[in-house]
Amino acid sequence: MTRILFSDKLDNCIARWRAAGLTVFGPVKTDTLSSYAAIEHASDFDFESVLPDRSIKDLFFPQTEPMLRYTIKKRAIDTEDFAPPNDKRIIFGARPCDASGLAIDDSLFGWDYKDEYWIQRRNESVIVSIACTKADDFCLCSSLNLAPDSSTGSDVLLRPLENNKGWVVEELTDRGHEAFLAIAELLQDGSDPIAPIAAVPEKFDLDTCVAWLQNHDNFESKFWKEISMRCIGCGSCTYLCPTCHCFDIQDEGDTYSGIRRKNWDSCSFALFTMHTSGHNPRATQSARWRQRIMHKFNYFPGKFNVNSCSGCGRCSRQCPVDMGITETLQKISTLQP
Amino acid sequence: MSEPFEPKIIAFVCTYCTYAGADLAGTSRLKYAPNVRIVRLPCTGRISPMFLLKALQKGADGVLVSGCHPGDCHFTHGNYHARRRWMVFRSLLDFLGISPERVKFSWISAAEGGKFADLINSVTEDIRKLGPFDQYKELIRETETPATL
Amino acid sequence: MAKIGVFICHCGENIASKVDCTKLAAAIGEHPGVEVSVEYKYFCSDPGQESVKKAIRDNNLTGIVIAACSPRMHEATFRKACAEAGLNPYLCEIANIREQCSWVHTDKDMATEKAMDITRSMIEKVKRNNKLQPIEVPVTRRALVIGGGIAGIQAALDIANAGQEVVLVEREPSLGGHMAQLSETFPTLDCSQCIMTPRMVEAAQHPKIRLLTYAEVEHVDGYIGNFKVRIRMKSRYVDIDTCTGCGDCMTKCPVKKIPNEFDCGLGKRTAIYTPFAQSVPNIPVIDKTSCIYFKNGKCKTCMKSCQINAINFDIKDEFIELEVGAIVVATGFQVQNTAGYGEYGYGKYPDVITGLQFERLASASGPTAGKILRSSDGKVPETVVFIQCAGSRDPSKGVRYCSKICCMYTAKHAMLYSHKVHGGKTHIFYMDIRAAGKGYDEFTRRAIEEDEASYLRGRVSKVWEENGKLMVRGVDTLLGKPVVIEADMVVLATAMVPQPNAKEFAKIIGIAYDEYGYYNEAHLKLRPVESSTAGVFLAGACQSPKDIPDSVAQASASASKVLALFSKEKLEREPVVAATNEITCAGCWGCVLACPYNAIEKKDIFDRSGRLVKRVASVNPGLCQGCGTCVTFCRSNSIDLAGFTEKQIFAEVMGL
Amino acid sequence: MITQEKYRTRVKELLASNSVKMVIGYKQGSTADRRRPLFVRSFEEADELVLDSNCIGNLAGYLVTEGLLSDEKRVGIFLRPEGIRSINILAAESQLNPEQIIIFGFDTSGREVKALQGEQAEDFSGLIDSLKEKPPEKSSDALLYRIDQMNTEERFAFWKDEFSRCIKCYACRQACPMCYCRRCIVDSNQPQWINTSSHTLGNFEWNIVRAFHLAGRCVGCGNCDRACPVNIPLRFINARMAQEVFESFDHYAGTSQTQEPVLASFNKDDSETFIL
Repeated sequence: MTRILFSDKLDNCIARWRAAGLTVFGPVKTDTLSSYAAIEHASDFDFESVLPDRSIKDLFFPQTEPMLRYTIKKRAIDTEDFAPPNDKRIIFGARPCDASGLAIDDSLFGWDYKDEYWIQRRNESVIVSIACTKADDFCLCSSLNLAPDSSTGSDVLLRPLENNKGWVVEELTDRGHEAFLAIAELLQDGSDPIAPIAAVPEKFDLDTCVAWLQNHDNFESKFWKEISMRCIGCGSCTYLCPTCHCFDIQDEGDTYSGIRRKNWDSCSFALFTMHTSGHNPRATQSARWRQRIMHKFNYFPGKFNVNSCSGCGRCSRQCPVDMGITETLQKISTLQP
Repeated sequence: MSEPFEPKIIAFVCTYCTYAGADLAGTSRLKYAPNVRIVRLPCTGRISPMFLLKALQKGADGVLVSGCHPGDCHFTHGNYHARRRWMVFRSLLDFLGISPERVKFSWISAAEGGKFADLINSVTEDIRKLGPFDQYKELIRETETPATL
Repeated sequence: MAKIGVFICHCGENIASKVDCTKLAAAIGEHPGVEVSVEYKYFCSDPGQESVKKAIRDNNLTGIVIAACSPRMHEATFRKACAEAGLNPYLCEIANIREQCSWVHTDKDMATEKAMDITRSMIEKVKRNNKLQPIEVPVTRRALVIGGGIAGIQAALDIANAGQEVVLVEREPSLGGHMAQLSETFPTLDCSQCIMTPRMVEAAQHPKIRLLTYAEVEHVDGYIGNFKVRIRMKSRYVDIDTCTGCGDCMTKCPVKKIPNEFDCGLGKRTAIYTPFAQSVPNIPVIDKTSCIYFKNGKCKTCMKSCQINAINFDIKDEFIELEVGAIVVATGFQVQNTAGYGEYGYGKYPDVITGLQFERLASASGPTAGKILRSSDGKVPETVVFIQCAGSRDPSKGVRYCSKICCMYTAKHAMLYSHKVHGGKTHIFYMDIRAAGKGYDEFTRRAIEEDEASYLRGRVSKVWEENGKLMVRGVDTLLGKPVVIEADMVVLATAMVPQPNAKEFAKIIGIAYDEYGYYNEAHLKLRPVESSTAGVFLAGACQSPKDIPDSVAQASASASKVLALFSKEKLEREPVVAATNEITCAGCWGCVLACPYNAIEKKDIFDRSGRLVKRVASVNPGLCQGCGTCVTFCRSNSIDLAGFTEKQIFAEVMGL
Repeated sequence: MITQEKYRTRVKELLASNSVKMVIGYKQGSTADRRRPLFVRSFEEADELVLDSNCIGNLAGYLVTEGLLSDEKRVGIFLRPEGIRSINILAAESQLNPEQIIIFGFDTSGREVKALQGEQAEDFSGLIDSLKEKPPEKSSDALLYRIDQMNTEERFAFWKDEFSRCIKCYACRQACPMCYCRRCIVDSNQPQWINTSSHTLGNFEWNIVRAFHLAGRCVGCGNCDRACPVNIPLRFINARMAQEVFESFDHYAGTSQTQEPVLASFNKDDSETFIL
């Protein structure tokens, strides 16, 4: 016997959560784009798509975030800090890869400097993931020691029942348990058959890849130039990535006052490492692409013991020139270490 | 009762014709609306579309660009280049929903102090009728608001 | 850190009555970076200026703003005061709170508020001002005059007579240009050659003039004060230093029937020739295309005839490289080809001729020794029809403009004809009679009243031959009737047009031209003799159709501009000029195209091993006039204008 | 298929005779209908060349990769007519020497992929002139029609909504063959004319300035529109600019290698009905 949330109760759940002061988010699809957004009714959700175009990162690490307001006076500069929002939120229907992405970035944002903007939002949010019953050619969680039903980063994992009847509820954390207490009476016990999870074939052997990346001799390999020749140097792979976390701090304003903002930045951009002198240690696109791969699969795990990739495949899915992590690691896995 | 709306208008003018025309309006003691702030450039050829965007960011409800009549440019061609540029830019703004009514262009010579005063009055009135550029101001407000998500 | 001084002038009551200067000074005193904010009754007065200077010195100010009248009034005054106080004069800005504020507004609160905005915005600008130094350009005191017609000769003589060196280049074998071809000149009817040839000789013999005939300017580089010019000396095959101009060679030359260009084809010349008897220099040239030796390697009759061995068939073209400080372009005009006017029968009927051909017929030195004779049968024409605007003012087939001289020379032709052929009849078809000029209208009246020229206002539709007569069908619009005139000769007042290679030549010198190929003046009204390129001046009909007095006047004006330029060893210019960022420039050359002054050049950037890395735009501060059109064009912000930099304007707008 | 085989053979010929050092074309991508850029330097790579109606990306931008053409060796490239127009613009703006470019022209507008006659950019001038003669189609696109029917406020609201999604990844710029600047204006921070933050204001500014910089230069290849990961219909903005310069100045971008940039030139008779 398992605890089940039936689909027809979802609207009630949402109402309960909202009544309890939670804002409910979930995958939403519009004419133009799908993303995680606030919803009011069950019918607002999009459970059909393999995964939203935009990653869950948007809800925790917005593309631009005001940090403080400054006012320039004759002999002083006044500042007023902007605290991160503290609304309580439940994100219903997160993809396991997105949830894993959050867990990956937790290690960074909670490292030596505690990023209050990230941490506050994480503390106020309950992540309710739904195991994937669908995948596409770009999904690669299985190649990264994750799976369509991974629970990493989730507070609650839901397993879909056959015929979209509902979900089996697996509470994973106290925060998840607490959120589901509010709707406990809407859950039912049952033994309905669980839909099979999506098949995501393994695309490369990660250990082989990592070994190659860790070999210093390969840093200057001509492989990097070949694989990235068609890279046009846009930042869309990094910006849609649930784990890419680089940011820049900018002051914007007029003569008298302004706002200090935290904005996404991307290692794909030539400007990212440009020195004031004009020297650029990563002068070529191949050096930048190498950095992205090295960072995700060599440097980041070296520091945090986890790869900075949760296998969502967005980088390949939307790349204007059909590149991506999958192709690169597939090729690496065939190289001599 | 609310205050009557006083539009903020920023004007970009060339120094040889329109700026001199504005000076002539002054020496002739003509009176016109105090809503316009003038930025002086050597030539209309120097006036970049980006100046206009910054004027809007500074909360301008209207922008005016003015220079020498065709053929009168001190630098011979600057206003011809400018004219072409503005034709295109205006169409772009229109397509993106920034009303061409808020971005005005004129030729005013150094001798046309009267025309300058009349133009400032009519542009001020036109913009007053259009009301504040709330849609753009909303964008500015958004940049100053702490994140809500 | 910026330490800005702000000086708010009451201008008596002029500002203070409408702007609360005390309030303004107090508010501005609180502006970031403002060290001094004071008001005073008249800052432009001596004590006022002294107080500004003292404030600069006492407070080590890094910039000042004078909130007062228009910069067009006292910017120079206060910049000078800055310089005297040891502050770079370009660190001074004027906030115009009089002409553009107090004088034009009535509400004191609003005017005060506006004055604050104006002043603040200028403070923000001046914080970003850079110290600028006047640009000094060395000047080579030698002028190049291109074209040896009356305009070129006049300019060359004026410059040379003032003691400066001149190089006068003429592409034909002789000086003279079109004026040498003319018979008499309006409105005085004095003989053209009589007044022209002494000037030609004077120019040739002037110790300050280096005369290069049969020479062409092939390349011009450099900029005002510093042009480098390459001139091709076309080979005459006659040694110019040896030849005495005896003319034996010409008499002996077996090729005698070449239509003479100088006589517009009405006369003949030999293959070795001088264009006309009074040529300066009087040295013949061999016309390679007609010479038998050049055609089939045999002849050399001229060489054998020359007693002093001045003829040498092996002489090659030579090149002369020159440095000059100024260029006067006086390349003149051409007569429009009338091929497009089939209805007038030019080319079909030998007695339909152009005005210039008529000049040669009427000239005492011409092919008929001044007799008006038909080239078909050598008879004296009894009736001559003149058609004005045969090409001018005709947007459909000719040119849109008025050629300016045709009304006058047609009247002159009618007079010359009636003086030479007593009892001869003249009919002139015209659109309007344009006779504005000293003595001009009187002249045309004389043609009508004393010499009985019959003026018919209307156009000619067709000229055809019938029984040995030229039938001219036109319309007399004043009578509203079609007319047909039996004529013995028809003279077309063809349009003046630029030289056929005018546009290509303009590109060589780097000056602008209009749709026709006439060279553009820097400003139609205020700078009519300067070209758009600094240091290049225009004289004569290369700029627009002109008569002799206008050409001479413009030539002298150009000469005076050249002399003004040569009056100092160095040229000092306002430092408001553009400069490029060579690191970010992408080399698209949009700025090069957009620049009205050809002030932007392409510059090669090499790496240490001498390999060409890229080509970027580079501004020549000697040529840049500071309009800033290039800055706006540049998509990557790789070019900026001193005095009105992107940073300054950004700050100015963001400070509003 | 015929065209593909023909071109594969021609590519090999050129490689074999050392007439080109590289040919930029398309190969099979990661899904059935995806094609990805391919850099052919060997016969094996030539055999990977694919040419069919899915080959839509404009590859011209790769030609201005720093250093690619500096050895003065020739490079081949597969281009649709718009791509050939971009070559003309790049040549007119001195970004490349058109004599170094061997063009494998193709047209996907019909059912079959058709080879275009010619190998050098100027060989296609007749074709491009004929494209110019065909008036730019008043788009039948339903969305564009909707935009055109809107009043200014509605249009602003529409674009505000679109631009609010922009994440400033600059894929539009990077995918565009005309965006070859060494330093983009948005990366110039003294002064910072365009707010780099991806708030809607900054996004408006970015998209306005980019569209303006492309006015008279955009050939409508659609690279930006396809590259945009948040699906902003950038094609409409650029097409409107192309329409404007065509109607106002009879300018059709990329007709020849000597075409003057429309905004760096002028005509004294240019329209000025909007000037007071």
